[in-house]
Amino acid sequence: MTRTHRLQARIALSTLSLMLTTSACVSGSGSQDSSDDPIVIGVSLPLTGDFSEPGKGVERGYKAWAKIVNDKGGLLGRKVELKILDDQSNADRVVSDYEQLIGRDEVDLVFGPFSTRLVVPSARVVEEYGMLFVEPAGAAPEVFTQGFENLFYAAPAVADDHYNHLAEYILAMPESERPKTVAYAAMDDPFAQGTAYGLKERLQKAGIRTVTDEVYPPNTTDFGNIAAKIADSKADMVVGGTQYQDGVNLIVALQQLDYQPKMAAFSTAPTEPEFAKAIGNKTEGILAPTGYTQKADYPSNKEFVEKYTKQYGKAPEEDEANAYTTGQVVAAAVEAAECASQDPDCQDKLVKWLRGNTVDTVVGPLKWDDKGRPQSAHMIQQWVDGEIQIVLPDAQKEADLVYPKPKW
Amino acid sequence: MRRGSELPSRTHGLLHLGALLAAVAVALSFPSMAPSPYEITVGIAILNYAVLSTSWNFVGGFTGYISLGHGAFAGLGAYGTGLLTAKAELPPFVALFVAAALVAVLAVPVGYAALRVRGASFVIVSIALVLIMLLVFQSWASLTGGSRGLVVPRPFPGMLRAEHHRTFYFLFLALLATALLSWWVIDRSRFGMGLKAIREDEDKAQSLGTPTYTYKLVVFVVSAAFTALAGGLYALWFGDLDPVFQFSILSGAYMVLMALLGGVRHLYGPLLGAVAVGYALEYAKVEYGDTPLHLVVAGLLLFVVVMFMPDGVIPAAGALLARFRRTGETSIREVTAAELRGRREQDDGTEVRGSERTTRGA
Amino acid sequence: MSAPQEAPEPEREPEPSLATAGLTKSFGGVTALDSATVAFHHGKVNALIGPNGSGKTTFFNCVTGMIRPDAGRVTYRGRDLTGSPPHRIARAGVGRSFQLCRVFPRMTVLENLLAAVRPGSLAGQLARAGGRAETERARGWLTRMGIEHLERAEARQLSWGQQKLLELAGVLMSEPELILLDEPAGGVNPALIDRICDLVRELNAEGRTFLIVEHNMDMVMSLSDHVVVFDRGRPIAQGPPSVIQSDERVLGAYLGV
Amino acid sequence: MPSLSLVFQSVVLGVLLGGLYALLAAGLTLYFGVMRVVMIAHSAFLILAAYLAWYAHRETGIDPLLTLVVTVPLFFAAGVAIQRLLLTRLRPATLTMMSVLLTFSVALVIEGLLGYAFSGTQRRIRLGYSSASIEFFGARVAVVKLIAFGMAALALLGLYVLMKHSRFGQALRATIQHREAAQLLGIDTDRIAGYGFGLGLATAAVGGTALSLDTTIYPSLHWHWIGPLMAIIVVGGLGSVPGAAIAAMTLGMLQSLLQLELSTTWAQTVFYVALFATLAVRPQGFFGGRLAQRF
Repeated sequence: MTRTHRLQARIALSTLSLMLTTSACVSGSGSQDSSDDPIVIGVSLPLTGDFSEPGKGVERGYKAWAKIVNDKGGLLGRKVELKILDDQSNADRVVSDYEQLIGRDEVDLVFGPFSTRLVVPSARVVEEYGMLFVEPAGAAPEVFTQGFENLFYAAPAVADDHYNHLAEYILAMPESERPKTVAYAAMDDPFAQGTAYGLKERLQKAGIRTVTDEVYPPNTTDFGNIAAKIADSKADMVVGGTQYQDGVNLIVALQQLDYQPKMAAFSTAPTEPEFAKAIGNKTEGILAPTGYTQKADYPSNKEFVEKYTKQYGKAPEEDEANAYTTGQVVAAAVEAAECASQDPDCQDKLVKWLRGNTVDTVVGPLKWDDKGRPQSAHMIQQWVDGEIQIVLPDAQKEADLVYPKPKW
Repeated sequence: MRRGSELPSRTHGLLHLGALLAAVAVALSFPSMAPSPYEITVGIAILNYAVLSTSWNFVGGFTGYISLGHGAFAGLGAYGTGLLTAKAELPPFVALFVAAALVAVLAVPVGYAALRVRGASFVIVSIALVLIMLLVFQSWASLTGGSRGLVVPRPFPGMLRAEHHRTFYFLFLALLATALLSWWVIDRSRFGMGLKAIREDEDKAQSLGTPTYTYKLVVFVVSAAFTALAGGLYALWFGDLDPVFQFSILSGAYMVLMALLGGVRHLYGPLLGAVAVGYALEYAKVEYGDTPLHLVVAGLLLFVVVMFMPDGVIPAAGALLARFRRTGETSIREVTAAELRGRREQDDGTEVRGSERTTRGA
Repeated sequence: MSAPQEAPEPEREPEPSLATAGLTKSFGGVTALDSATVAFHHGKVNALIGPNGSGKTTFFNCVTGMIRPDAGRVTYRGRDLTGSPPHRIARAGVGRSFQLCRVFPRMTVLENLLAAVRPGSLAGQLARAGGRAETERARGWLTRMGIEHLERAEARQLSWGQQKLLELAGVLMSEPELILLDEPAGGVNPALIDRICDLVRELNAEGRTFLIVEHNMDMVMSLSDHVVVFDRGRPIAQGPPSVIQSDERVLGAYLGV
Repeated sequence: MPSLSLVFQSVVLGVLLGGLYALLAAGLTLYFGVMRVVMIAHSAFLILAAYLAWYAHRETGIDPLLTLVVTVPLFFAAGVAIQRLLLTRLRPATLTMMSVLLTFSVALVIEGLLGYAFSGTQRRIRLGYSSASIEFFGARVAVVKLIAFGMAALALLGLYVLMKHSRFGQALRATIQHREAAQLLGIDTDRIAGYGFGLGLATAAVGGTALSLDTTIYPSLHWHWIGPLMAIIVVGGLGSVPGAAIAAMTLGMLQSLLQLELSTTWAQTVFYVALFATLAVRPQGFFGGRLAQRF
């Protein structure tokens, strides 16, 4: 047993030295503010793990924003510099990332992460350090009911409002022509469910019957049973609260059953560039809400699309645009408040300014209510003649909404 | 065990005590040495790992039963504490202990199903437990909030974040100390001797009169309760719960990896493993951020530990040390070829005996 | 069924120790124990012999609770133990060794013995293992086996023979009245066999009953007071060694006639 | 109340799903039978095979079914290698526990490497006949699901014939039932155990290809397969291939029917409810082999 004892002593010692190294190693940097230093902006993004694909899109949007700003001379005469950490799509990590960015790296500003699931915990950290939190991805209703005072969502509308234009369109139809029954299927995810249930609430209120309402976990890969239930209900309309791949799978499963609704709306998936190929080009008549279009003629959008395309060799999508919008919103506040630092007064000024002003962005002019909800609406797009085109609202439409939809 | 009572000299005991005191001193002064709250959160994360893997080691270390599902108990402790605070409006720290007690109660039927039969079924049940809890907590959204998550009210409203971290650092430290102390008490007790006998040879232990099933069940429940306490404390500290993160097989696997790496037969093994793995994770994140290779690294590490040093680094280091010392231990061995053969048969024979084992109720 | 030999009765009726009635166990289609009814004598050295596959080990496992019989009863000194779990049977005073010696390989020799101590109360459970009294008792047994100098070695470092002695010491530490030994001479050199025989005699003289399964006929015949012969899962003969040695059925069973 | 046609549709879907479960559970049972090993990495190899099929299809456009020509022998060899090079080196006394950790680590490595190579994005093979279906007594059955079921059924049939009617099969069954007895009969049980492992992993190759035809794949998907599969082999009785197949069909069907009334998530719990019920009531399994008794 002698050996065991000596060993335990050794272990205790090595533990000690390890802990010392930890503290020695993680201390270190820490910068003094001066007007020549770049403005450092901290971000945590899911660059690996379940949300890595959209996470990388958001990263590209942020980087494009920083490049465009720096090419024009920076903010307040200072260059901007992004410090991006990977949170591995994990809530523990996202919180420790923002702790690190704010506490150890002493960044001047922060941008939000991706995915509603990660927005709420990270918003809490940032809120408790009293910093402005503009985020590109937390659209679910829960984000805005936590009592955050420094949070702003940098997109046209929260999830529940995505289908507002479509709901108005349906309710404006003569009652005999309206779809009378609807089948809903939504992924168990605050954002995806939010979009479908926002529409459901409005349609139900108008007396349009819900005949099926399915919620499936994000890991669902086989949609045979869900599709069977929807097809069996023979609903006039199907609404999918979907992300990308589950939307594709659901549509393919519905097509396998030869289910032909008069109207079919799915969030996110139909606006992705890969969509048409993924479902074998049987896209006719599928509807989808979108917060962004490359064709929008807001002045900053033309610049964004052009420079982004030059930088990345392809046009930006919604994730990129929302990230870019976040940058624009923060930049507007910084220029108005003429400061960018962790100093509570400065952060306070930034928040106050955004509360009371409208910001012009690539998704149009944005203003927020006192909970940080943006006050605009999403456009509705439809696949018409093999191309996705804006059909609602009338002011922006590129084509007429086709109803009832042709067979797929 | 009569560890220490017959040492040729007392110096080793003193050295041990001194090192322990020094470690405690460092642990206690760490928050005031930390340059920013971030370092304290890293400290908390590592302490949390240490409590979890030490709790795991009540089952893994003593009985040799490897549970991959302890993440479920941590998640249940977290959700239990969160729900009791948020919905039943219990005071946070009352909720913490009530939740741990409830998890302990739940561990009884789980243990009943898992431990009644030996070996493989235990592992299967432990993994299944995580997966089923994930499904239940996702589906039962009206109670748990489902994928929208659950917000746990702050136990100390109005406390500044840095102060909040500091407080929880000491709470975690206290929990770790309690867990280590409990492990130590069991380790040197007759109960612990019985458990270790189960680890070595369950049939043999039972034939000597140890009520193996009861012993396993008791220690399983104790382990679950400590794990739930760690999970609950984490919930109070962290504030946001999401089933996907609370009920993850990976977190259970990390507990195993840490304990195994440090050495399951030693009091400080899991703690050491937690410090090493926790520190490595943090370091890897800061240095090599954004590749999914951390899974590969964790997998390879587990692989190396299982294949080459199943007793952990402490005995591996000890063996290395012994090789330098070259003590006269070989003199005990007087093995003949026939005896070697016999021993090999003995090993193979495990299966024969296994084939005649039966399931045993309480 | 059970056809006990009309062996010459001993002067006094022996007190029954372990006894079974109609004990049956089959694995799949193979019947390992076929309604075995047998009784052993208290205070004596009993032996159980029979060809390979005659059900001896299954019998051991059934009476010690390691496997549950399909039918039949097991009693020990009149107390019904059928279906009891092994630790209850151990606590009733029945200790056993295993066919291929089993010790706790990664525990020290002393710990191997301390693990056999059975605390009663909760406080006793949590009390420190290896108190003065039980350590002294453990050392007593180690000394008796002649392996006291190895007390702090891990059991796996011991030689095969030493492990056999350690296993016996462990069983004795659990204070059994009846000790079941499964092939105590298996794989052991002649000197050690003599040693084990001496130990059995001494311990028997001190009042412990033995039931030994053994292939070494010299050992069985020299050591035992009462021999039971198994074939195809049931006893075919029983009696003192002298009678068994000349029993035709026994010879038949062994030679496969 | 769901309509009759919907119930029938669900039964058909349940059978199709159960077939795949049966094949994969058969593999898991083989490992357990020959080595008493719970092979956690089974489903990780399943996903690996699906990725290989997807990758080959994306790069060259060949039909995913053709990848079987490569993956089946490859996986067989990998199975033999895992058994011979890794598992036999573990200490017999702790084999059951340590093998779980070992195969767990293999699963982690596979998942990590897949994530590294192909990112976490969900993938799906696009086939010309992806959305085609045929009518079957009023139920609509997707062609791809039928093909997947057909593959599973053929592979299971092949396994059955191999185990029942070949010398190797006899040796394998003997090894599963009683290793020592098999050794006494002159069977080289080490070699047989290696082949048994290879065979088990080959089922993952077939299953993975079948899976890739109709569903999305992503690196961490294997966790959602291993749970149900482990439940199936316990319910079916550890070590019994027919038991596993029956349990797979039953539970697959139950899951499909439960989805009529419950949400997808609740329906998935049927596997675990069955698992716990089995262990509490009848630990040796319901259809099963005598093997389970011993553990």
